[in-house]
Amino acid sequence: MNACSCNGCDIEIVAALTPRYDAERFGAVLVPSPRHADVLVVTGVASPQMKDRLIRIYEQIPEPKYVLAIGACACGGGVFKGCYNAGQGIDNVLPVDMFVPGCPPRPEAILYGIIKLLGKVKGNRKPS
Amino acid sequence: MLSEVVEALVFPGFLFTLGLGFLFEWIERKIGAHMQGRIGPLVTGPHGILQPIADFLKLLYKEEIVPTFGDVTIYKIGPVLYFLAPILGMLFVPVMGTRAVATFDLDVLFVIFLLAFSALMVVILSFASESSYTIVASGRLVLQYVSYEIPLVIAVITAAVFSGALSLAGVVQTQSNVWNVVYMPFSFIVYIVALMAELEKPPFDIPSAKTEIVAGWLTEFSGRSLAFLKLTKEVSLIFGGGLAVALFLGGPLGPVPADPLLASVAYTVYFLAKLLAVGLLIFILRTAMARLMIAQVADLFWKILTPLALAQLAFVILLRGV
Amino acid sequence: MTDNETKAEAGAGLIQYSTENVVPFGPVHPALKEPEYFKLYLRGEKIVDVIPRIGYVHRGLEKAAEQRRWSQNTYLFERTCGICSFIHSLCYVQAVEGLTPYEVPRRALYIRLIVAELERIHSHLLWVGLLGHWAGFDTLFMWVWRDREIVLDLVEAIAGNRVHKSLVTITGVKKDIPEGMKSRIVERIKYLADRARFYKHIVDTESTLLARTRKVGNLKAETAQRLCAVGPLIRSTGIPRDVRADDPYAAYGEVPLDVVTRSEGDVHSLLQLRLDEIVASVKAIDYALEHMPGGPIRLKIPPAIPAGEYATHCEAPRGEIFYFARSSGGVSPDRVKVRTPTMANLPTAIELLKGLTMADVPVVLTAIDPCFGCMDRMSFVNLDSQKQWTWSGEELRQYGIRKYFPERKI
Amino acid sequence: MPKIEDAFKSLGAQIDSSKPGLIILKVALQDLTNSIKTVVEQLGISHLSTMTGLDLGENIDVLYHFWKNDLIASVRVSVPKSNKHASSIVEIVPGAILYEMEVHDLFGVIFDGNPWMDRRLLLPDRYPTDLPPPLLKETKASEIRKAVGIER
Repeated sequence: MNACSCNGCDIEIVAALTPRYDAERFGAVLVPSPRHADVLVVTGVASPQMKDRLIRIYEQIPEPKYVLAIGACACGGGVFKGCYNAGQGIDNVLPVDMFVPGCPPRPEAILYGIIKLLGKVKGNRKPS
Repeated sequence: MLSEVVEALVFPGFLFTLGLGFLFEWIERKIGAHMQGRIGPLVTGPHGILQPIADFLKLLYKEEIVPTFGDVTIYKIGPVLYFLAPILGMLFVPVMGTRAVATFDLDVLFVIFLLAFSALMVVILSFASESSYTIVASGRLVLQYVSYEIPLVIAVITAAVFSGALSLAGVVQTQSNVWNVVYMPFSFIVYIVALMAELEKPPFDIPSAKTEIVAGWLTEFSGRSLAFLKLTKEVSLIFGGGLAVALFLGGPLGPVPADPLLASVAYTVYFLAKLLAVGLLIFILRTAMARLMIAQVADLFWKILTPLALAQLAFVILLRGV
Repeated sequence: MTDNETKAEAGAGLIQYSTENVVPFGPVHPALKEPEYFKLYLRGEKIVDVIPRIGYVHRGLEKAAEQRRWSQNTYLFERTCGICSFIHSLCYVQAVEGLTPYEVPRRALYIRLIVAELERIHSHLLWVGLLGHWAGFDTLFMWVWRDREIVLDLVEAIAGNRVHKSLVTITGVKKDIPEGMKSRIVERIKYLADRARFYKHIVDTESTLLARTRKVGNLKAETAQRLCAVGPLIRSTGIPRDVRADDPYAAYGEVPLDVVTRSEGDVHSLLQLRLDEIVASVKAIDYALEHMPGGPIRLKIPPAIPAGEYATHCEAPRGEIFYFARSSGGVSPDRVKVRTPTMANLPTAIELLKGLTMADVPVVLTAIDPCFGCMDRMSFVNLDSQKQWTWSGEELRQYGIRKYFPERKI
Repeated sequence: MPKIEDAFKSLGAQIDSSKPGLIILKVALQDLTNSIKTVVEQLGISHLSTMTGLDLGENIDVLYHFWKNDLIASVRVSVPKSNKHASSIVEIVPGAILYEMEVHDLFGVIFDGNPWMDRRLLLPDRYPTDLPPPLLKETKASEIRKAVGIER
């Protein structure tokens, strides 16, 4: 979900689904509605305009849900630190489970983040 | 009596259909991926074969959000009814031999009713979950349903008329030497296209268009009901495919050894092979097409497929009559 | 009318019934799906007025640039847009070079041209793939994005990073293209040119895709001209407006480039135009690689930029991009103004909406498809009955088709 | 090219020889509209690339950048900070409507005649109206961040 991002991370996420990296090998598939989703992938600096919508989307996802913050902006504001309309990263808006740093992170790094997240899911069997 | 129950519950009935449903979903994802140059599910189980089952189980224990403003009762029981229709239908498709598990004389009509019932159940479900997306989706569903239902029924009737029997077992028996598809290729094509429309496979996946109206009528469902709805889509592919095999491709018939036990095994193998063929045909078409606009779908069905089906019916009646 | 209206109590003044969900959740096509919002004012059926409300991706770059030094800003402005990041840094650097008396070495100009054209190929392939995805044709999306990886590999070989190249410095370029790499680039982009021709064939013959793109949202040359549209959008109506040809920057003066234009102005011609431009870019890169002069690739200059003002523009994949830099002689800029191509195309989008009936709105929106995302939310205010309701872009499509279905010929 | 250049000279533009292809025409505030009209109608330069705002201490300069094949001609007007009003050129160049909204959002200059002056284009909804516009020199980024609620 694009919480005020420069699209660099978004196109790398989409690239992670295309033939060369193919996230579907691990069963990760684009899901059209938050009702069907388990993982909310967030990019961007969560600017004030997008903050409350980000929270509303998060609430619509059924438990057990996880948040994957992708890109330096989502992890901690990135290059836009100090801009008047840029937040300081997703973790002071949503509880984030996995960070993938990089501006933008390579598709392999995103896949690695997804696999680590799967590892975390296996860790606590019962829904959190 | 016991063998009846076992047959209904285990072999050509409930569990068999479920297993086939998961298998075909895996085949579809694999073929779709390979045609697009991807690999598709790989990690869960050998070559990702357990991926559909893993998705189903995951959805089972997820939290289910029930929309308050919708019609909650229908929202709850709807998926179960929708799930039962194709399962029930599968009992009428002859798999083991020429007789299906539960065949009675007019079961072709009953099967058509089941097809119609599952389509209308979808419309009711999408009305039950009142969100702006699902209302739009239900509008489109009705429009698409109206366009594909007539050609579908005509195609099925053509096969029944030609074989002169109103029960699937009867239709299969008459095809012992020559399959129906030889006489009526057009109604086979019409049937397959209408089936793809009913299953909302691209190019007809407008009601649940991923890129346009979020998830269409599926938007509000989550957890258990979503698990059943997704499974039903696959199972109704099996049911529709099984019907196509029974009506046009001569059901499980084929050169068969004498001994009855071996014969039923051979019948099943033929049935599965033909079902796989129909499935592959649909999957390949599904990956190679873009999504049509709803108006174009209606055009396609009303202006091209319905007259084609009627012409085929007339031709068959002439053939039969003479 | 759909059920939303019947549900709203009649005559209760301006009833705001809207799911007020501006952010398009679900990464339908994340690269382009940026949030935005249009308010349409209706007189009965006709759209009288359209009010855009963008700014969801506005991060306040221009203010931040004033607190950073000149050279640091190249990294900041590169990240205004992930898809055309190199052209942003190139245009910024050219604006600053305009203020300095230094002469950029010719070899650096050639390298800049090569990487800029590579980025144009990547951006066009991305757009063609996403248009396929948008029309439900995922196979085209997957194939085109698989070929796009080739361009990203080449760019990574040259600049070290796939998306944000960070290759450009003021008066020069950081990395050089070694001799050995030239042959590899030439051979790889030759393959891309054949793929572009192959996709042109698909776009022309695949019936379902044709049904979705032909005669969708056709834009007249006069409107595009009057509303200062830029890039492929205006070139698809026949006006050859291209900064690379009209006002050549970097090495475009010396490299022959044919400006591609079409005449219909619908989505189909936009697809054709972009694929043709890929072929033209490949030719330009070939020529530039052969005629690349030797010599240094950058100059060392003091951090302070002499006082003055300078404005410049380049041809981004989506159109003319405009930079204005003003320096008061200090180490950090006094003012930097950025105007992205999509901002220039927005009035054309709005103009096309006005006068339309509600039924045609979704069709036209898919045609314009501006860089910062497709419209996903629109709220209407019916001036007569003072009722207001909000529909997603898609509900319009549905309303339109049901309303027009009987006599509408697709 | 020479025809347009000396046309601009006749209008009193200062041409900086070191920067070819760049002409700046300084114009007083009141005859802004008719100088834009001459540029667009007589010289046939219809493409307005963008409008730039500059905070020069006591007044705000607004530059209208026009582009015609290889020439960028900008009309420059300076608006006093005391009353930030300028006349809108939407009738002459309809494409300028968003650029005026942007300058209004970021600098506070009000363009009379622009139909959408009361609406916001870029700033977030929670941007307080009493806070001065962001791009003025005196507003500090941290002030805005606190007001808009992204910093505790």
